[in-house]
Amino acid sequence: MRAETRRRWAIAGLTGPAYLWLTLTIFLPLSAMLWFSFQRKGPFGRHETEFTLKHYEAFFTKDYLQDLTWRSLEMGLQVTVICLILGFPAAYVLAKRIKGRWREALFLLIVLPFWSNALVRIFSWTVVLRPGGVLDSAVQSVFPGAPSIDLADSWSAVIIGLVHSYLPYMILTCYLSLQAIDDSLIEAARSLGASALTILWRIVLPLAIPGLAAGAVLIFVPVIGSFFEPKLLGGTQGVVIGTVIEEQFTVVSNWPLGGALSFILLAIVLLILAVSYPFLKDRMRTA
Amino acid sequence: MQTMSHRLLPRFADGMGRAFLALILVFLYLPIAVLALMGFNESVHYALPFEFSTKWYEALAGNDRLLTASFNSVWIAVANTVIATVIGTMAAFALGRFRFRGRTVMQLLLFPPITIPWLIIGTAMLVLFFWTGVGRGLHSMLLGHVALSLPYVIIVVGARMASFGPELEEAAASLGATPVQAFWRVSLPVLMPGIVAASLFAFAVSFDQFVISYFLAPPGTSVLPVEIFSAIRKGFTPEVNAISTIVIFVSMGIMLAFARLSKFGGER
Amino acid sequence: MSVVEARHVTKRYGEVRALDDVSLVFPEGRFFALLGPSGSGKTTLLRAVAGFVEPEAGEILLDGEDIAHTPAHRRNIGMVFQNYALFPHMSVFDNIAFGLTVRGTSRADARERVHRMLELVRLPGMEQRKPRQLSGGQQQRVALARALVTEPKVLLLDEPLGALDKRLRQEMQIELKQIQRAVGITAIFVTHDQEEALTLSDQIAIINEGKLVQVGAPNEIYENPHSVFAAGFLGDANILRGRVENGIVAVEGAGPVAARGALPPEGSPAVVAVRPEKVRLSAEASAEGVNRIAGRIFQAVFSGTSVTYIIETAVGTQRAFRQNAGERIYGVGEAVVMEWSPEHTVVVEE
Amino acid sequence: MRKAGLLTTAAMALALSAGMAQAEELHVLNWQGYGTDEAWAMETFEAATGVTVVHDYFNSEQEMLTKLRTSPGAYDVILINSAFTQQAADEGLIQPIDTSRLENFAALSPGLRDAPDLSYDGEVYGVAWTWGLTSIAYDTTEVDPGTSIDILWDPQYAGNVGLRDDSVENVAIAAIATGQNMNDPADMDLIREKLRELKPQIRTYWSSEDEWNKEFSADSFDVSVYWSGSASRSATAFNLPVGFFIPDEGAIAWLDGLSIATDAPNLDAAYAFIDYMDSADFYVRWDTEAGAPASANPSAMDMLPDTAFNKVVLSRPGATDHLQFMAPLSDEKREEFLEVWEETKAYFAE
Repeated sequence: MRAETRRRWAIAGLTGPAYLWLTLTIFLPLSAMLWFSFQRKGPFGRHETEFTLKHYEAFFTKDYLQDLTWRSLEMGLQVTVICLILGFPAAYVLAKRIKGRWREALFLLIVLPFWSNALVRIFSWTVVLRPGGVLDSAVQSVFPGAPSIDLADSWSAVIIGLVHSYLPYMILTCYLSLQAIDDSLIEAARSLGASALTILWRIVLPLAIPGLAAGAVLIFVPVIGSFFEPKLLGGTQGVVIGTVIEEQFTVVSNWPLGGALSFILLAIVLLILAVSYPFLKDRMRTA
Repeated sequence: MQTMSHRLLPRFADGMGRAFLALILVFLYLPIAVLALMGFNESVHYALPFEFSTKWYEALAGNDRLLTASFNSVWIAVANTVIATVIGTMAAFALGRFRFRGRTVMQLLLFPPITIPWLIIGTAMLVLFFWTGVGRGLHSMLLGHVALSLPYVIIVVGARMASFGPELEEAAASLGATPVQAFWRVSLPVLMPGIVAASLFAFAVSFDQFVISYFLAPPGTSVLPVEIFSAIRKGFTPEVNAISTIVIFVSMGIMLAFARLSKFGGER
Repeated sequence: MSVVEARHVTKRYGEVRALDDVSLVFPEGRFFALLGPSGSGKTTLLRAVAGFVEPEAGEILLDGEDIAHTPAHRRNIGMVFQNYALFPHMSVFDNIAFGLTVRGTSRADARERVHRMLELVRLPGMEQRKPRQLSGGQQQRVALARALVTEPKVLLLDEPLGALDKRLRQEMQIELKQIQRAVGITAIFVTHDQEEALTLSDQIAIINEGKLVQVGAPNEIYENPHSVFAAGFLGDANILRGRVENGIVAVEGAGPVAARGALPPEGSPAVVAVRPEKVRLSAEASAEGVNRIAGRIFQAVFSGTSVTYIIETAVGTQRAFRQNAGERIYGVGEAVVMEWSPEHTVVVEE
Repeated sequence: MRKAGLLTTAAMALALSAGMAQAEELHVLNWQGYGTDEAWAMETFEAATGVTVVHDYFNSEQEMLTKLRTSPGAYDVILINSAFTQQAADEGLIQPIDTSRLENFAALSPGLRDAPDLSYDGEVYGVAWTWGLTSIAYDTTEVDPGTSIDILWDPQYAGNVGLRDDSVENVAIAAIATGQNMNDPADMDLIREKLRELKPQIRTYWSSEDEWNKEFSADSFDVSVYWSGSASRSATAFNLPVGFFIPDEGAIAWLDGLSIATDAPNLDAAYAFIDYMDSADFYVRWDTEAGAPASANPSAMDMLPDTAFNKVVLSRPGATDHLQFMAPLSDEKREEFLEVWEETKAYFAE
């Protein structure tokens, strides 16, 4: 009994500070926001509190909100898939093909861009992608007379900028789970006659699922809520649900609608996670 | 001849792999290189062709606003890293070592701060802090940054926790160590790579945190990302590139120092 | 059934020579043990046969064809790994069938063969289990079944029983041998455990510091070790050092020792080895004569079926091993005389 | 050593507290780079009054309101667009102004000085400072502008037109183009249609003067909706080939006032600063060195040379006949405008 009491105190003492902190600075404010999303008006100015569902109704009655939400999901999917296609092989080469000091150095190089400012990086892309910019000039100097490359203010620019921002997450998570795969498993498969491709497909990939899934979540979720990257890079194409939410807070003080849209987005994210969970659960446990 | 081709193939694949990795690095560093170079470009409008100039660095030396903001950023990031790493590691240790009711819920609760757009959390914090009298300022920014860093710390340290069982602590206990001694002398050193990785995450989350700072920055004081955002909206000059370049090189130094002190990223 | 041969195989890691000009023939259908301390190069040799290590020089022949540079997956070799290396995300069935499916065997055929293999390793009906739901011994059998199902030319085993407890290990040794015989496959296995090597193998190669020390049948090496290392690594041995005088080895403090076989030239140093079980003990006070050493019992280790005596003599601590056939058991401190026949005295190299 | 340390600490503490007591500060909230933070102006003001001017910036009117609401007592002088003055007064964020304390108040242009939007409940809450236009700027090397707002819809400039990403502004442009009252348009569907027709014209939005200059330099557009004060700066300070005109259909006019926060800590300095801002001294230097919108002080306007950007633009006959001043909008109107604009942007992005 005394041991049990001590254990309880230890748990409370250890988790207490972190969860108290999270409660005060995340969950309480979010509860307040949830409450507002059912109010007619935001927290400022003089008015009565009045319960309403109209902000949630708006999402279901206004096509453009649904279209833009869909657009955001598409953006999240595209960025996640591209990060996966680029990040997984890179992580594989790093984890399984490069040894010792070089690996450590390259690993540092890959995570280092995290420490530069996201806004400035996004802005740099506009200098790279615009006609007459770095990319265009480089292509022109190698192939004089080639058609001018103009990727600025386009959907592609948004995708490129976001992939650039989030790719290190995918490389990181994949690297960690690839590194955990025992080399003897790969040798076992080779001794059984599997080619490199078969090993990749049937051994490495399934065992790296936790890393891939973690990377996908860490990328997909913030990307669908992103707003300044599309705004700065997309021109007229850079309109997504994130920019609409942002404008509810910054252009008009329509916090209830902004909050409602955010919670709808959160619900969609949770739904996607819930749907993919049974598939992932099995994979997560074995590895 | 056939044996020759067998011998060459894996090397060829290796070469391809390395070339691919090199391309990824080029992609990751292209905008950063452009950013650094433009800090040395004469034109205020980022016009090409390139003309070398150090005038933006000279201008920076006189730009108190940007320098103060940088100082604030570093200060908050360091404080955030210390607090978030310490209390996050404590929580991760408890979640990893004990099985108790509510544990799953606690783990699930780590996801909202990551999944909900920071914009929403930022405005929500602003309202609550305003109502409760916490107000805006470096202290409330710190409150916000720690909250956003905590989930990352708990998840990263938790992953490290999962890589070893309680046997090590049991072994320490059998040798006469108290739980506290076992933690300091055994668990903590084993957890170290995870803790270092987590603290770097915490530093990055805070140092690059724009949205929360934007809402919680008090009048007259500001942090680097907020300054940069204002600059982008109103008169973006290569001075911003200059300060970003300095920041990148300083953080590269910090990272390398960390890497030397720990096995972060190396063999497990 | 196939024959594997290593010719002048050399492999270096930096400055360290893991394998130094090793030549060995692994005969058809035999169970061949590579025995040596850790770091001796035995695993490197096994991995070179498997195709995970590419030798710098030399050839590895499989049925006369050099495969030293053939990728592992084209060698048709079965391997059991130290920790089994079972694919954690696959069921037992998928693990065993893996080698078949990558070769394009039909599902029905694979099912049939996996079934037969599970019968062979005595795990019928386990197809749908996951590796983590199996005990250590069961995992070992699945690993064996997986390695054998493709009917490989050679079976390689890397310390296959190291992770099992002693009792299970003894059971598995017998079973492994049975299965190997039943299948009739050439098997090579790596171990640092001399007892395991003796029990399992038809042939043993002792390896030390990247070099081949001795090759032969277990009893042959046991009875006739060529070196102090071989004598000491495979079984126990009393080592006596002396000088050849008048066609006999004179050991200072112990008197003359007569040995079997050819001696080094007159006047040069010589080393002889005697197995403890070949030593007789008596309580006689005098120790005059050939192959006799006087000593005092330091410790008597009683194990039921036998007694091992550790005896202090003028030429260091020596051992004697006696079956418990009803003889009197000497107590600690008793004076004894060790005695053995020249037949059992082997001249070895230092 | 220790004593010296103690002394320095004490000296520092003293210096700090003294510094706090002495250095009077004035906190101004404004757009960045909008007159009040001109370095020479702050120096002049400090030299005259001993008060240091400290700035904080906002990026949208909503942000300005949010900052006022959440930081009571932090600001003295705030720049507020007259369309928002009444809302700020209604929420109690700003205080009524004693105009007798402002020497330059009487000299201000009566139409602007007494604009109803700057008053609330019979009292003045905003001091008219500058006014300007949101109209059409063009590249003088590429475009012959004509006199109609329809230039924005002209297929000749398809993909070459710039708009600001701002709901109120764009709804107003469409309202003017369809001959409606921009502050209370009767036919929103017509506006929606008109905005949608801009789809082939637009390539990107601009959000700040700086971005406008960059996009204009990079040739992202040749014709764009723009602010008169900014156009003046682009032409004078940045030497860009920018022309600006007021179409026959009219243009958006806005009036910016300076207000004092409710709990302003430094009231005297606030009055002094506002008075200085409305002086001809300040304005003429601002316009000639940096470029500015039109001043509310007619004597300041008179002192400008005839070639000054603002004078040229405003001097075209009939230019000011159809101006529509931005009026306060209800929350519902703002939300409706935003919805129309967001829907249009979604359509543009399809």
